[in-house]
Amino acid sequence: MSNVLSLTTFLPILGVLLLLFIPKDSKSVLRNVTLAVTLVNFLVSLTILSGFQTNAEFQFIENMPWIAAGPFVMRYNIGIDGISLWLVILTTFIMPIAVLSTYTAVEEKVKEYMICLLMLETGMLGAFISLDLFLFYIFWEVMLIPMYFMIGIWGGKNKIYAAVKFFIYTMVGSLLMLVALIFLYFKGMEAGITDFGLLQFFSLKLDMTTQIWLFLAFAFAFAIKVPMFPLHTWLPDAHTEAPTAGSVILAAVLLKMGTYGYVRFAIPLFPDAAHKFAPMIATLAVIGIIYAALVAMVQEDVKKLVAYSSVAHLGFVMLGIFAFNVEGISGGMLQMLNHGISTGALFLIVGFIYERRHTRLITDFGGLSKQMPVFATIFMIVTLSSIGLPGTNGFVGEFLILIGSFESELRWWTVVATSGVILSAVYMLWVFQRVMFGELDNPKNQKLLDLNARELTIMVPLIVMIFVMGLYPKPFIDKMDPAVRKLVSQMRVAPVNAQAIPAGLPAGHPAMETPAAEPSMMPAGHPVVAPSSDVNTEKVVNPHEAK
Amino acid sequence: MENLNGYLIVSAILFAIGTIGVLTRKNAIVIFMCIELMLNAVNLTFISLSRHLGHLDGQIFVIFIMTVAAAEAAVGLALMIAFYNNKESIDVEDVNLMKW
Amino acid sequence: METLFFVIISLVAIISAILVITCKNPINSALSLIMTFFCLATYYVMLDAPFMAAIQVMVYAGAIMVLIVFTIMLLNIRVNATQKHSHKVLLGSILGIFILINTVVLLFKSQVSNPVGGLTGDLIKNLGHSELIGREMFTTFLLPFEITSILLLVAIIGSVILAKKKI
Amino acid sequence: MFDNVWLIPLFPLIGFLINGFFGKKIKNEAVIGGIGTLMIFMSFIVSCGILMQMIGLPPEQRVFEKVLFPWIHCGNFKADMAFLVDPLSAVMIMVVTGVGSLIHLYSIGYMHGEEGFYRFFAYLNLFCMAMLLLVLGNNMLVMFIGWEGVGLCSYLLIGYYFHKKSAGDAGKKAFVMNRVGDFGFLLGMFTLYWWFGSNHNIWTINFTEIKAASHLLPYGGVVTVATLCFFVGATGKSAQIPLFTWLPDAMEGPTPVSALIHAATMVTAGVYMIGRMSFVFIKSPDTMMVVAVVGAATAIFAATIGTAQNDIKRVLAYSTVSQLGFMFLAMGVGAFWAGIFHLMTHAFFKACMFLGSGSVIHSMHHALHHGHLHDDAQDMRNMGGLRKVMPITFITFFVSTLAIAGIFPFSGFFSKDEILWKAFSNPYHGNLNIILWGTGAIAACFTAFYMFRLVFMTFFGECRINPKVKSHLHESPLVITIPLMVLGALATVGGFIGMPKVMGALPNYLEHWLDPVFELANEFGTKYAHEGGHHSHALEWGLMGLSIAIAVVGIMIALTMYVKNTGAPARFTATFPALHRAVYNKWYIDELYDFLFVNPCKAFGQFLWKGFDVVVVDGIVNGVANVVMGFSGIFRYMQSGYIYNYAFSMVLGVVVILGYYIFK
Repeated sequence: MSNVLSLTTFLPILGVLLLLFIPKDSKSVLRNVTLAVTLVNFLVSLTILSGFQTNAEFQFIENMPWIAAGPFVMRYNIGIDGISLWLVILTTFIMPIAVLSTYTAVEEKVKEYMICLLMLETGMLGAFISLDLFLFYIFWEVMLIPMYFMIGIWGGKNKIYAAVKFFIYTMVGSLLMLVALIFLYFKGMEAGITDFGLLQFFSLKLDMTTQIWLFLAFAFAFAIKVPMFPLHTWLPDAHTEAPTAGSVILAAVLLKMGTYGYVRFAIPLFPDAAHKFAPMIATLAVIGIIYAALVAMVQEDVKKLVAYSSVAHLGFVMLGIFAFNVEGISGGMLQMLNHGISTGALFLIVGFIYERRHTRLITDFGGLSKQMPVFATIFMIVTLSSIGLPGTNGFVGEFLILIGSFESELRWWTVVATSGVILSAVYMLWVFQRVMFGELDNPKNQKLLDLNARELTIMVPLIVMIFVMGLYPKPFIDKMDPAVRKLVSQMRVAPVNAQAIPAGLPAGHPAMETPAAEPSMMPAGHPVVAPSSDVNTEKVVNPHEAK
Repeated sequence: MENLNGYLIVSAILFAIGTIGVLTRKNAIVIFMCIELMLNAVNLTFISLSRHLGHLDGQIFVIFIMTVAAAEAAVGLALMIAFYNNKESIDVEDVNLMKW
Repeated sequence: METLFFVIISLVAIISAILVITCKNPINSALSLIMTFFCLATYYVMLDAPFMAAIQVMVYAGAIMVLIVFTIMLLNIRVNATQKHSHKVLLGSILGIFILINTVVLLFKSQVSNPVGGLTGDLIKNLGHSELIGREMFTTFLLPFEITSILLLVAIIGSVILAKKKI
Repeated sequence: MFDNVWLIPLFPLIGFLINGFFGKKIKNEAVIGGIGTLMIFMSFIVSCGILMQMIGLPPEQRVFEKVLFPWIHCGNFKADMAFLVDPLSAVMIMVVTGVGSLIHLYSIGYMHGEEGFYRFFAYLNLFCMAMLLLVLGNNMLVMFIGWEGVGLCSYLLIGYYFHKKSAGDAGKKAFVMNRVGDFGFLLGMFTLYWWFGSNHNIWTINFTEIKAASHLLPYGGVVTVATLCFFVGATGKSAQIPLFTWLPDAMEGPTPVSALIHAATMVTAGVYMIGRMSFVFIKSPDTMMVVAVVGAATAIFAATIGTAQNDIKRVLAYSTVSQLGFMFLAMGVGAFWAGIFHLMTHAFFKACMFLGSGSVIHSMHHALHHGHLHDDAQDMRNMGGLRKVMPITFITFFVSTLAIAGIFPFSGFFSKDEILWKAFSNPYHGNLNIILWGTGAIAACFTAFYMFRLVFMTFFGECRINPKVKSHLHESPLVITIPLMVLGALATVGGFIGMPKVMGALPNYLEHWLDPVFELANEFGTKYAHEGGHHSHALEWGLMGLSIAIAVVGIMIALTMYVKNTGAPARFTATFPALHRAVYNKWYIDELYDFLFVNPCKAFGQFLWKGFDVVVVDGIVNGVANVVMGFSGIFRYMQSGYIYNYAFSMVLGVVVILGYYIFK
């Protein structure tokens, strides 16, 4: 099973081929087949998880020639490490749930919808596993198109505007990225790089000016996708207009592309520029946290509120990533997963009531707890996860991000960001109160049915994951840990923390790895692959045991 | 082949006349005929050059052009009939749906 | 002698071509076009390509033009007395003349290469033009030839679908 | 026994899961209530076992850590799901499980017939679990789970009657205010973690490890920052100035909830937290002063509001805030054990009073319900003379009132007197001591006044309830009165375990018991303590007498105003209308907060959305699109739709390009 990664990625395409042979009127067959395909894909991806060795190397690598056009050599080069592993699993995990949620929500053009979903899955998985810059770019664009159709065809009443906005916003960024990519490639060719393989570029030595421009281009593309303030305005529109499954996937996976892009590409490729811009990006992230929370507070549309809460959550992720230490980045990665689960769940919840009432205005609801107790419980749990209550998944990620960024240079940013926990409680609980509590006075709400078996089946895995990741996040952190450490070592964190550490103490902090004695090394290349022994020493010299 | 230039000039004149016809006439069928005229001008070029170069490929090409022209005639005239059924006219000035 | 013949044929061809674009009645245009096609067939004979001449007469003058004339009659188009856009005629003619100038200048500026193939008048006389074409067609150009049949099939289906009011 | 400490929070969790998942199907109230009560009672038994074992050990061995499983290990950061058993947490688990069991038992009677009976017990169990995690946590993060967990349960239980808007609002307010506190707690944790890590490479949030390393901490400086942050956390959870306004509103919840969460356990978490980190707090004189001042100010501030409220539960709520102020005062003057002592006695007498008020409300409610009246069952103006119909409730309530007023020999006397004495005699705050003591003493006077006002209005005088339903008033059933009696007894005798040395009748058990916990803090404190802190026994006796006298004065005023001369309150109100209105409206603090924070936040959010998001950002985005569309609007006229135009352009293109190549 050496090509299990390819199998996972392209299984949905096989599913599409299968769907082509099913007449478009047999909707339930179409749905069930799609569900089966995504489920099988999830199972296949679990074999990746079980076969994954906990180390910093890329695994399941497949490297084959693909396109060689003149000077451009692109290879089909894929593989995963601890960072992308969980995102792949998250994608395959969310997909069956998203498919299951469409059973009653989508009645028109079911076949096309399912095809879109499956193509989207391939696009997303491909982007996560690509180790070739160009391949990544292709997948990055591939996932754009099904999403565009999903919003534009099956969306709400303002769908065309939202779809075009989504498309153009993303396209502007990705074209900049394409230019930067090609420029980077030519730079790389001067240094003897032979193809678009990502790993080679890690060892590329670029001067500061080049790094800055390239970083800005990449960062811009990813910032739109994240989305970071002030490039976030496509998100509320896209989310509001998208069908439920679209919103779920958009929130759970697509937004992660942006943050993943930072972790995988923008930061390790241009470490010096990343350092230079860290305060600026952290500022935007923090503004995003507070800003989105304040805006979410006054929303009248539940879905828009959840969309803005996504902006706030991803602000946390960005803050964690730009802390450039193990805690921050692990927290950011974890928070990406958490956000995928809890915000996905929130969108599903909004979808459930939308299907029943065909409205999303908060004022149309009130007192639903009485009528829908199970729904209320699930909504409560997801709300708590979203505001990061300890014991749920949201807390672990948020906490690691905050503690990581607090011990980095971004201390004051962290203080401001921490106040986001207050605001998130305000807006989430307020909406919960207005929807679920109070008198059940709207006659239309008095006949609502509680969740049915299918909807429960959708929610239960998410709820389970909320608690599993909240109470025992160890396996998740452990699997990604070596990769994160390697990333941090690639970052060559400026020795801010190290200054305070008296000489002679055992190295406990990754910052200690910085060769402070060799300042001349600064512009030079960062180690492509940190020698595994380094990683081990770090593990051994644990502050607790050292003390 | 001492008279090659003569053939080519005739061909060019015919082609130019065809072009003028396409640009000036309104009747779609006449335009269609002008296009046929242009194709024939090209055919003449092909054959005369084929003869001059002593190579058959040009003539083979002409056969293909004729096939395409035949296909085009069939489809084009069918289009015209369909259009006429809708608009009671085959004036190209009435074909303006592709506006803006 | 041959030059004179060529000039006469050329004059006929050009005049009938001009008639094609000037006649008000499409039927007249069509008849003029047939005239032009016959002239072209004559040229082909003069160029030692009797097979092409035969096809020219059969396909163009015979099949395509008959189709066009049928269509004209079928539609029974009223002749529009007035040509509204005189500037259109003017601009079109100017452009056409420019095309002509371009081509002729190109013709005189460029150098035609010497014969490259082994096809001579004697060879054609000995072997026959049809055989030469046929041999070429069913060996080197077999695949395009077959694809052409598909093209024709598509055209048949397309025209049937287009022309029929209800399928 | 120590090894089984994890059972303590586990039992309530089991109870929560059973009632939460199957409660709706079980339906039988006795079973549901029985499971809930049994679970917390099992925890109580385990706690007793742990306490017994601990008593049997020499003081220096009374610390035990139990790691259950690794929780978050990442980079340098390491937090386990681990428990810490030491004398302090032993006291706390005894209080929580003990009082908790009684309140569970009480709830079976009180909540009888409520629609969401199972839900109530599930939440109550969940709350107990969270509270036990809070007190047993071995590191700040486990404590934080409990910290937020109790906040959540408080939210759920306050909002128990979710169809009432006021209940939902109160729950949300409580949660958000607690979150403000959590914000402080997190920052405090970050600061300590970062400071230890970056300066000494000790990356830890573990209490025992911090304690072991606490000698490295400087006096003041970063410690002040960290402890002030922690203190913000404590003010949120323990309803101190400025974050106290949620607690009175929290009375929207059912009465047992008020007793358990908003009197006995959760609100004391802040006090416990300071006690747990006493060795850090003491290192910052400034923070200690802030704690003391805020405590004293809250004590008197809440007490003044308490004098003018008519809702029986609101009076008790303000009283709770005031008493919590006393506890913080104790913490702030370095009398950590006294704070914990008052925490414990307060848990007894305030729980007893809340349950007593619940009993009264229960009875009133039933009576009013019979008569189909919609009078407020909690308004003291509708009560009066209840001592005859509800003797047990009255006696237990009266005993507790004596305790809170600080009358010898009831439990409150010992703890409150110890606090006032330490406020007066502590070596830390110099001249501030006399102000702290004075404030505390006046607050004690107010306490005595409003508590007896409550007693007099409720239990004495004429019965002011609608005469139609008077006959329906009756004593509550046994399941309600038993917890009252137990708590009443504890409120009476609970003080003897912390008898001051000067009395000498009994050794001060509690202080000795807690000594190993606070030893280090006291040692750190001596570094900057003022000399001359020796006060004579005579002074101590004198102050003790004075505090009793003050309490008696308060009682006398209440007696005069509400029993003997019942027109007095009205006359007082008429004389000082502005003052009364201000006090009655809680000094307009809620309105102030609305004005300062809530409304600006909403307005700002609206502005950001409608003003910035829609106008500026989308304006730019749509503006770009509009410019493009404007241009294309011009260029589209090239698309005339006429074929000959297209043909014309095409030929023109051919001519131009061909011409260029020919004539170039």
